[in-house]
Amino acid sequence: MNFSIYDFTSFNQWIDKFLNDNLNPFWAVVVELTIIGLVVLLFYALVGLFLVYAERKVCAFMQNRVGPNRVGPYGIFQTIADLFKLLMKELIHIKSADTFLFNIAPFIVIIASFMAIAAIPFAKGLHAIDFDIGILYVIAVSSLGVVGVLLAGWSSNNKYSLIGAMRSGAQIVSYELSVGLSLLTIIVLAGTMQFSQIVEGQANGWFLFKGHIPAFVAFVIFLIASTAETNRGPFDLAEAESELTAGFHTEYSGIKFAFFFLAEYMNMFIVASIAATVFLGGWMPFHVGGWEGFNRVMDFIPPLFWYFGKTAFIIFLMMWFKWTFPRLRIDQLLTLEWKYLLPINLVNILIMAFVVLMGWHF
Amino acid sequence: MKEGDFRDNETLELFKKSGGNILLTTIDAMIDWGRSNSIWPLTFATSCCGIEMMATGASRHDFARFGIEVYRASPRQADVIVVAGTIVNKMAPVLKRLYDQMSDPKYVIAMGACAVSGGPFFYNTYHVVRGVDHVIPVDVYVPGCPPRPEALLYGVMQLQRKIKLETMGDPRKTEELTR
Amino acid sequence: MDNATLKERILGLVPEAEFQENKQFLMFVVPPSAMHELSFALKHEADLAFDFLFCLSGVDMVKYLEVVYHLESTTHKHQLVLKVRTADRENAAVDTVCDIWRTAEFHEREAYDLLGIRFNNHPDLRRIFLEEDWKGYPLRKDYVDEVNIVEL
Amino acid sequence: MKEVINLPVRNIEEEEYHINMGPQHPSTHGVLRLVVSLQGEIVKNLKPHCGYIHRGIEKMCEKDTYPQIIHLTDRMDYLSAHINNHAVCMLVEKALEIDVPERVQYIRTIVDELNRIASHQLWWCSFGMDLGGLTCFFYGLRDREKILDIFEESFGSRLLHSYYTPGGLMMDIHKDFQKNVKDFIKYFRKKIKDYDRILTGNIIMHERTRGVGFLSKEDAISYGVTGPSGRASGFACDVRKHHPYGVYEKADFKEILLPEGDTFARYMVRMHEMRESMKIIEQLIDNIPAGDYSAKMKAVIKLPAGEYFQRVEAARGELGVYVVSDGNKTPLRMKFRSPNFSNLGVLDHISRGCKIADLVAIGASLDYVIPDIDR
Repeated sequence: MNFSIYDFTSFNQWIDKFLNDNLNPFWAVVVELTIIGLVVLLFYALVGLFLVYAERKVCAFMQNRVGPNRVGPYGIFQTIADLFKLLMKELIHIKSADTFLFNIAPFIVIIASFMAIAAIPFAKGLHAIDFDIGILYVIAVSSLGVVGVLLAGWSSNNKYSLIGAMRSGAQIVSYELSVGLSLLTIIVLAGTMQFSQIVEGQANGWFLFKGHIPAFVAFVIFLIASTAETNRGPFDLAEAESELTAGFHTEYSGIKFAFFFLAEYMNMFIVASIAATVFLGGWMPFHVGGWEGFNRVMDFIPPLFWYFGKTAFIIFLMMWFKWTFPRLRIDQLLTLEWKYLLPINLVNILIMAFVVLMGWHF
Repeated sequence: MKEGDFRDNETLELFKKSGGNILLTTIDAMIDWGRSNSIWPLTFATSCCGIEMMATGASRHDFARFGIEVYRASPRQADVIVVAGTIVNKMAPVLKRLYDQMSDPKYVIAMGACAVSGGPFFYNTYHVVRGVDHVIPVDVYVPGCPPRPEALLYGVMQLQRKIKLETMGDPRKTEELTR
Repeated sequence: MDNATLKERILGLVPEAEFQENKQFLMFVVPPSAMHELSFALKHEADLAFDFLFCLSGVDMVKYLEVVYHLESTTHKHQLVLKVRTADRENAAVDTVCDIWRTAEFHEREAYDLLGIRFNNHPDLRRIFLEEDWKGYPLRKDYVDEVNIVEL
Repeated sequence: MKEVINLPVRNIEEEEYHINMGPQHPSTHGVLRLVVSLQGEIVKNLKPHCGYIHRGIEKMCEKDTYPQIIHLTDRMDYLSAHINNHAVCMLVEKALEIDVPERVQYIRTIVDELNRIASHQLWWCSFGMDLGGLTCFFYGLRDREKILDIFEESFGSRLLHSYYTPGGLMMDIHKDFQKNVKDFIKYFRKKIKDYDRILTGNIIMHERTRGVGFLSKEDAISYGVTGPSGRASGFACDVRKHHPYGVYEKADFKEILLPEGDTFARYMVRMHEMRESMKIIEQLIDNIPAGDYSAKMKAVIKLPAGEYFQRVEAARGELGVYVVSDGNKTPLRMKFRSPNFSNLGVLDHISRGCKIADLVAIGASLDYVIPDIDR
């Protein structure tokens, strides 16, 4: 029995063995599922709270302010105070709204982001489930969220909400293509859709560096498209505060609004993790093929640290976009996707396939 | 500002001394802590005071420090409505409606002379509501024409102080006591 | 065009216009019936070309109501003030000029709202500041409002 | 035989719906209400509804003396408070034929220009915010605080100063005024480059504003659109140039005229104007002559019977003050030709056929201050 922070496989096997020794197989599975559920839920809440705090501090930093600093040291308990407040706030029922859909919409949004977390590998052996079609699963599940957004906008019976939801629908349907195609570029290179194998494939260099220019182009497109897919600035047309007051969640209050708020940050975390995993090697330390000594030194840093470092870097990039750029207009947004990103992407895949066929990659 | 400075009278805290159930008071303390440290204002300004409210939110004064960062444009998600500027007869029903649209608990800060009493537009005019408390209940009055950002910050601190006295059993107790 | 020739020119267009002394502007009182025609000429004749209406105000002079038009030509840089008077306080009505200077549309609505001067042929003559059901015209000298006004 | 039901044919392409922007809406900068008819996201037409902050200032003026009126003008266009004061003061001085000391003229001109810069800074913040770039908001307000510091030191107030009185000034400038102003100019010359970097050169900003909300020169004149918005359409309407007051004749500055007439031109005019204002201040700040800070005035100011009109160039356009006096200490009628009121009239004309997002950008570029519209 040896646990290490470099490999969680033995730890998982130990738990599995312990449960199977003491319970019958059915109950062992039930207990395992419960544990995973609780851990993911806890992780979800913690990451959400931390990201909200991080965003406030990052935007304060960019705007020459200090940000929250009264609630706990450096204001770290600020988001917890927000959470308490939102939990205790009145939930307004709107007479003219479609009550059932109105109530269910925030849950759809949050479940979609919740499900996507399951497939993400945080470290060796540390993932809820390792699908052989992991990437397909994550793309499929994360785009479910738009159903919630559309329902929220439609059922609120508010014109601002409806415009916001329609914009969001058009936006996600379009940008989903770019997200999928840019990931497909890497799948061509990796030859697999399974997250664990993609990560293993980067043991002697991240795909961003291995795949020549096509991988880099795919990375940039993925960053743009995923920022758009999470409805964050400069693509936050669905909320568009200066145009549509609060967009699709104009009529939501209290904890239901908090769900939308949290889901936005979790979606950001999910796309950042995918980008980190697919392009930057996930938990795989920075390796250069052939430099054994260097690779050893890098291996010394725990994989969890690598993983969260990369994700945080991409999240910081996305926050940087949001606080720097003005917002696009809806037609420009769609022009950008259909006239620029999509054709570039298609050509990019062809080039990548050619590179892989000729074996030009590293 | 040190705590003692904005707590220049003890009246409010005296009310809390009456005691209560240990479970309820603990939960009260938690909820009040959350509420008082996360007051999201509504993006609402009618005139000059609005500019000072913007200045309060900006780099130098930065009331995000107190957790008042997230300006919500939708009244459903806001906690406090800072009435910054004159309210006229045509605006009064709109303001009332905005207040009704907000979800409980909701607070009102009357910022500036116009919102407190009509201010410079008290006499000889036909279209001004003389004090926003004719329309909606006000928690904190911030005088000045317009009040300095520091004054608004002080007002917000007083509101936080007031929220900390709320109890679950009788949420409006503070209001009665301080009346 | 200097003020002397401009005066001749205006009097040539509307002989019944009444000249008024003023230090700052060349000022005429024009009969209401001639106003629209004169405005059209002022804007469109090349040597006059008064294309910029920089102020339109309604005034209650107790004996009569007055609409004052401040005009400027952006090409010739000369200025002119026209006045139209109406003694009828109940149904004060003047021809609109908002088909000639578009800015007049809002200013005329304001004059209607606060002074109760109606403008014939105005496309959208509603109250602009006050509620539709407001009684009376507040800028008139005989306006009383016991409820809202606190006299000092 | 089945009964044929004739349903009315609905042409969805042509159906419109209305949304209310305001009175409480982040992009209307106050309590303006726009009833917008939309077809999808395209604006068919819009009707502005004003009056949500109509305080009856013109009625109050009829009961107030002239020194009292000055305090009311502060509260019309609070972002160019000094310039509004200047209009009323000059009007009274002109009517009473008072010669104002040279020192006062210089100080007034400099303070006006500082006020114009402060106002344009605030416009820049809100423009950026309306386009969705929230960081602009904080950059602009950060630099505005520097001007407010100068104001506060000399005039004792941040926003509404009532610093000018008929015949002169309320008090003399602070001894550090000149030094602080020069420091500010030096500081702001550096910072305005940041403005260009964050917004002017941004490709999204160009996409959002170029060719949006076109206003031709003829329409600008006909609708009476003055100030930076008018000059962006090539309408030479700068009162400082064409009807000079203060000591603008002694300063060398350009009237910024751009021919494009779109939102981006309106943006650029204001950006250039901030630089021109700094140029004016730099030329004047070292030459403030010594002397009194006010002319001798009677205790009660009574304007001779007659009519007076004074035009000044406020930050948003031409402010006209029209007074009919009957010889009393209060005016018979006081009318303010406020720049925003005329500028608002053109909004419907230039925003037809735009998207909602464009409407917000156009509104931001016209830079309206609602209390100035409603008075």
